[in-house]
Amino acid sequence: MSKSLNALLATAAFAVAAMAGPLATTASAAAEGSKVILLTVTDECSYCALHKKAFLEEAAKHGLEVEVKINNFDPAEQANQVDQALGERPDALVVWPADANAIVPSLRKIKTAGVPLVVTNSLPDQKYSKFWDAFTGPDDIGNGSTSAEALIEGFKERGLDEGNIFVLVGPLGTPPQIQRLEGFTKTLEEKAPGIKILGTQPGNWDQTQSTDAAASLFTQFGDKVQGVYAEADNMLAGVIVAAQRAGIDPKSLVLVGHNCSIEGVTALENGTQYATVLQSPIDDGIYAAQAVANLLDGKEVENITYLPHPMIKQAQVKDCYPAVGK
Amino acid sequence: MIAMTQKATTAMPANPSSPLLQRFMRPDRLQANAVKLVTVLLLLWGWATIDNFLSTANVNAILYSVAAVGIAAVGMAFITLSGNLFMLSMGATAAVSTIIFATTLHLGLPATLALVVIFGAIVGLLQGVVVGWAGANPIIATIAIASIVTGAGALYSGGLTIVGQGDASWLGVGTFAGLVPNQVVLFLAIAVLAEIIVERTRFGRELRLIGMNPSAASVAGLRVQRTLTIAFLVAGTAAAVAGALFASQAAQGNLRLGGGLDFDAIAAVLVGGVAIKGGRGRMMDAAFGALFLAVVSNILLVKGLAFEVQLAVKGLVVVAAVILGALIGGIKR
Amino acid sequence: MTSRKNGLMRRLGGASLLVRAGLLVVILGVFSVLSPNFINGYNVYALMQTFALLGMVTLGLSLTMIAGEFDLSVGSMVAVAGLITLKLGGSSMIVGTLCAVGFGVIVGLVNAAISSWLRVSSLVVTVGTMMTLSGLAYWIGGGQVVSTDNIDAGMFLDDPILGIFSARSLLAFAAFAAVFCLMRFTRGGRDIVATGSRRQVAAAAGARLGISLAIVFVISAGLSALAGSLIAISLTTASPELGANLMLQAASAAIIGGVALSGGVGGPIGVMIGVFILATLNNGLSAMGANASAVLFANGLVLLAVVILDGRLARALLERLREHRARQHLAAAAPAH
Amino acid sequence: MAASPATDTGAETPRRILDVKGLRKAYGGIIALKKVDFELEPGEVHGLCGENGAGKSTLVKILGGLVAPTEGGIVVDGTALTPGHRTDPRLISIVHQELSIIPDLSVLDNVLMGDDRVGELFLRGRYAAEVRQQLDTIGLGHVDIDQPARELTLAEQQLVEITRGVMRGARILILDEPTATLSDNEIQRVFAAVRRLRDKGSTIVFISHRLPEVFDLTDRVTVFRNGEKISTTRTADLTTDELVRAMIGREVAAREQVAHHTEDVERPTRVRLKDFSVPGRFAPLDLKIGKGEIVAVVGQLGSGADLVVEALAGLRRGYVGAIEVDGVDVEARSTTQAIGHGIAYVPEDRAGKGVFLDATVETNITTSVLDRVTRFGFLQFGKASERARHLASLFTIDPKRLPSEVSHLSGGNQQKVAIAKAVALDPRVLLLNEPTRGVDIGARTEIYRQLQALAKTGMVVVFFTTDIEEVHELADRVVTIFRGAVVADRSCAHASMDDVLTDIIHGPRDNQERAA
Repeated sequence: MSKSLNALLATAAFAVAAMAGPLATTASAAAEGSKVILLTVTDECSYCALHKKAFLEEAAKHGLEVEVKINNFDPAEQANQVDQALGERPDALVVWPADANAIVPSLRKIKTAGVPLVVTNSLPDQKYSKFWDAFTGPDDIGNGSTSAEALIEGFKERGLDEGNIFVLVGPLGTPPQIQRLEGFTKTLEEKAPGIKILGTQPGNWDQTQSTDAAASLFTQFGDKVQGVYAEADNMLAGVIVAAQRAGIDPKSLVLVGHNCSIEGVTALENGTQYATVLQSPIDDGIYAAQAVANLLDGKEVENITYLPHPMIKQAQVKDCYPAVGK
Repeated sequence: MIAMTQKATTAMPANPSSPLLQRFMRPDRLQANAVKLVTVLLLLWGWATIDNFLSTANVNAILYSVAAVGIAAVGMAFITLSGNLFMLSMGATAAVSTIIFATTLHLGLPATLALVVIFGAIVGLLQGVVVGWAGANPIIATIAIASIVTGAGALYSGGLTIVGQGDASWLGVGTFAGLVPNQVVLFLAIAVLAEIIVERTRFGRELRLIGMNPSAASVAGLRVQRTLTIAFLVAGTAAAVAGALFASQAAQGNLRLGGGLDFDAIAAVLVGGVAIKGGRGRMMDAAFGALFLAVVSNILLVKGLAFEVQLAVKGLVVVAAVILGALIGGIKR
Repeated sequence: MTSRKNGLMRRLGGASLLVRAGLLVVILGVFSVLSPNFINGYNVYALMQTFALLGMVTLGLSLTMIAGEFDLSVGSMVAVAGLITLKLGGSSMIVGTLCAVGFGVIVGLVNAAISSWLRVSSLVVTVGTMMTLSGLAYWIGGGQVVSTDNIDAGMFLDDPILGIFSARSLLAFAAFAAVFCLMRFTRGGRDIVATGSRRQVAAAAGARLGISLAIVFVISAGLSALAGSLIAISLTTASPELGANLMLQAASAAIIGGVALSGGVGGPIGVMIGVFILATLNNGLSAMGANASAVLFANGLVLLAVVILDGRLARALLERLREHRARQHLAAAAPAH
Repeated sequence: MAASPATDTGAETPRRILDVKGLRKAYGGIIALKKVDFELEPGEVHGLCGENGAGKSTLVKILGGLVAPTEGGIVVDGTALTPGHRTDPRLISIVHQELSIIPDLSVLDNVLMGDDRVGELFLRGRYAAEVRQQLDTIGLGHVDIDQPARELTLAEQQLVEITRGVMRGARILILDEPTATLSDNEIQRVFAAVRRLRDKGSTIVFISHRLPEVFDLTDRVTVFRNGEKISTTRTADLTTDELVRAMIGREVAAREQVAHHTEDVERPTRVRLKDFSVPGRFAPLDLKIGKGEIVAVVGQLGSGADLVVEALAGLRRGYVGAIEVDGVDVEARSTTQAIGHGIAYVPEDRAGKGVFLDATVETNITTSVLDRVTRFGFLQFGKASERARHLASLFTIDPKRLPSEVSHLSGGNQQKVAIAKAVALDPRVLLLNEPTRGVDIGARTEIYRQLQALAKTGMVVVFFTTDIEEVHELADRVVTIFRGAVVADRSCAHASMDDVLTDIIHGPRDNQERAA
């Protein structure tokens, strides 16, 4: 018992020393062979898994030693992992926030510890941008507007320049949900004021919930809508099921989804889905890895770098294959 | 306690006049009957206040949303009836089943379903052994199993959404004779089968008696462990089938599918009027409980209220059911 | 019969406590061998932070278990409390926290009332409250993740003290101290144990069941609420998802800490050790890069193991003990034959 | 002999610590206490004797305030008790047969349980010394006050409970069969404690079936019979025989003619027990039971007699020795196993183990024979209800009651259901634990008649009872067990109930010498 107690006391003193201000040395170490810790959210989603894979491969190219810590989208857990990670004295940290708001205190902690930091995938409120050296990830406003353009094209193809749609969004209040919807509605108002959004329901990135939500929306406006926008392809998959169950042929609707995830690819190929917007986990991972490498090489790095967000229709669906590991 | 029994006796109906009303008011059936009545009233109200509420589209929506939960609820009812409260591993079992479903769909729907059922049976059996033979606390044991199953599933699937190579539309969106969804047919079949098993077989009789009074059951030489094990096995299987229904929607498997299944099933069982103390209630009660909840959810949805409200409502409904059940229990005493 | 010397040790919970402490040391040892600088300031600090959340919740839950009940609603209470704190505590976090804890106390009273007056198994009652709360959680935030700009409050709670502690973890320790005093130096504490040990006899012998249940459920819900609002403040964010699998961990920690589901057995010190054992396990696993599902899997196995031991083995051992005593007794009693 | 020395002695000592006047208690129709007067002198040890159901326990319950008397008043040391309210433990405190020790609490906590001196703030240190000292005086010097009570032996727990009574400084301490489960030296320990208390001036009521102890310990003895106080006498002026006669009453002889017993014909042995025992509970016994014989196994609380029956029923998997039925060795490690060999059991705790209160009569009667009314796993309701109907008629249960829940039946009918449930197996051996506890006379005789009829068909009936009349009316043969060993095996045709009762309360002869 007393043995471990001594250990504690010792470490306590040790820690006080450690806490005492930035570790200047690591700041300018070259990327080659330096130690990077990736704090990512989970293995349990295709996007996240591919993101991790791509990051590791790219990092290897730059000769980085990467250690990965995973939590289950649990911000509390992630906060602890940050402390843990700082304890291992890495040359740099790459963080995928489990929650874009909850991460802020940890970011500040990392800043005060003086460890170079890349934030990937989810962009915290930009007023805290001084806490990170680089952000790489999707531009959700851009994503939203691209999907709006896709929807408009779809209507044009069917010879419509006005009509009605409804929208399924992610968990209310999360940045991607807000920003994608913002981009989508703005572009829609500018370019096709004739297309009206009759209703919006959260599908919470969940297919089953989306099915029920869509079902109720079809109940309300079934006969009035010509199109649906879902902030993610798997939610759109739910919409398609709901439509079939409601006796509506999905092909008769202009269905625009998002991410070009596996669900989207299948639906695009069999023609039930009209379009989606590619947000490639591969790019996401690679960008993050490059950012951290450049950072360690002491190169100049943009505070914010967005991923490209190309529109994908049946014709371009092959572009998604790497993204879905096909 | 005294205060309660007083309340109870005042709540006791002043000797109901017609025999029909009497049947309805029988303490042990009161709640179950009340739920059925309320469901009907809700449907009427919805039909009156919400346009195209009873349209085929929406009726289908309701039926679809009841199918999976209903099957799980019937499975859960076996556990509750046996006096082991609840099985909190149904959501996990269902989720992993979706993965299995998707990965094996290329073998064809029947084979896939068979595999899923086998999986559920094994998981259930495991819990049956832990609770029935090792005498572990059912709630905690099933929570533990839940996390083991989920963990294993995640490790196996790498958490990826798995897209089935094959056609599951017969189960997903197919309909029987062009009107009733196959899922609903399956649900009804299972519910009726369960009802028959519990009401007419030796196993069912033993299950009920064990739920009523385990020590008397063992003195009477009933096959306690065996029966409990089977009950858990059935429940596990039901959960897996529910998972198959989720997966069949888009022929995909994902650990996020079938999240709230545990609570939905519990809510259905309790609302339906299956007694928590065990031994009382029928399989059909659980099924009707599920229907009731589905109708409520649908109305909330169509009225534009999001699912978080539904969660709260379900919770309150459960609390209410628990209290009501206890009071009725008081009437009996 | 053991001698009269080891009175103090007994008062603190007997040999089982030493065993558990030993186990903790062993685990710490193993991990510090497996991953080089496992025991270092930052990581011990991280452990303490885990303890700050898990410890408080487990402490409350374990009290209900000692009283022979079980509070399944602790996890969802954490989420609700966090949301209440940030919603109502817009200006001052103190106000928010007070509101949250107040709400917790009310919920606790409701749990106690329903399960003691209506004699319904608290497992069932709290399933209901758990669902209601998690629904409420979404409702409060309109399903949204609620966040605040007040980082400084969080910083105040989490800034290291002596390198390894923080205001939050020290609060958790304080809570354990308080509960220890409750159990050790008050009649209420004794009644709680009696209630969990042999309810009818306890009542006959003059223990106050109603009050005991009220105390444990209020403390359980109250502590979870406090833990919830503190974590929310320190993360500047509250989400309905928060504390999703806390229940699992808390139950495991409590049982590992020597609390029996059958009631009457266990105490705060053991629980504290239990929490640290579990926290170290998880922390160590993730330090070695195990992913979430592996940790979940491990937790499940641990809980399954302890619940089986709690169920069968305990009973079997007791039975054998009784047989043994009876034998001695008859040996003394029976006439020669 | 049931004369009135009571009053004389009362007159000698005007001051009384307890004064019970005209106490009467009726449960529904059954009268448990008939107009009882009872008084205690300060500083005496007062014995209460009587068969089961004589009214002792009712009196104790009323004194403890657990039961409200129908009539009559109680005055303790000048203060009148309010009927039906828990009596202030500082006036009267009771140590019941079944312990009220809380296993997970420390000895100290158990001693102080229900002690009003303990405020919200409970600083154990403050009482430690006092408790320690009390424990030492009562002979628990070796026990640690912080030790959980579950680690103590029964005897030690018993003593802890007495200490609890003492700590409360009760004016009157009632010990309800405190020695039933104790061994000799343990008993001596308790006695020493009691005497010490008496010398300190506290008044003790001592209830026991063991006359040696009564003579050993008490100053005066009061005898109850059928709810009446028969006598109160100075123990010194009393012989064992007088006391026993007072307890059993005169009509024993009379009863003898009423019950006619099947003359003990030579019966082919059906059940044979060889070195049969439950280690630690009752010593190895050998027993031969003939076809159609009805055997009562009797003995007082803690004697182990009831365990003989339970062990046969498969409820004591740890038994040793051999059970032989119809010449074949059988194992009875579980009820299922026992039933498999045609050994059926009717437990004593009707509501708890005997019947399913929430199920219908029909369901109950058929539980044990589900396999016989099942085809391909499906119940054959016709066959089941026919069986149920048959058995119901055997035990004269109104067939109209078949579909109603057992909880709605009278105690008597519930017991009939419980027995019918066992008989349904048409067993070779029928075991009953307290066959008619809490059963009204009418149902009782019906049950007896039916059991005797069944025995005529060759079924062996073995039962444990604490009701001596039951032995007399039902059994052909009575085996008496005293502290885990057989002390007598008599044929009811010859033995008088006096002898049996003497066996039960005296144990083996040498004991009886000691007593006389």
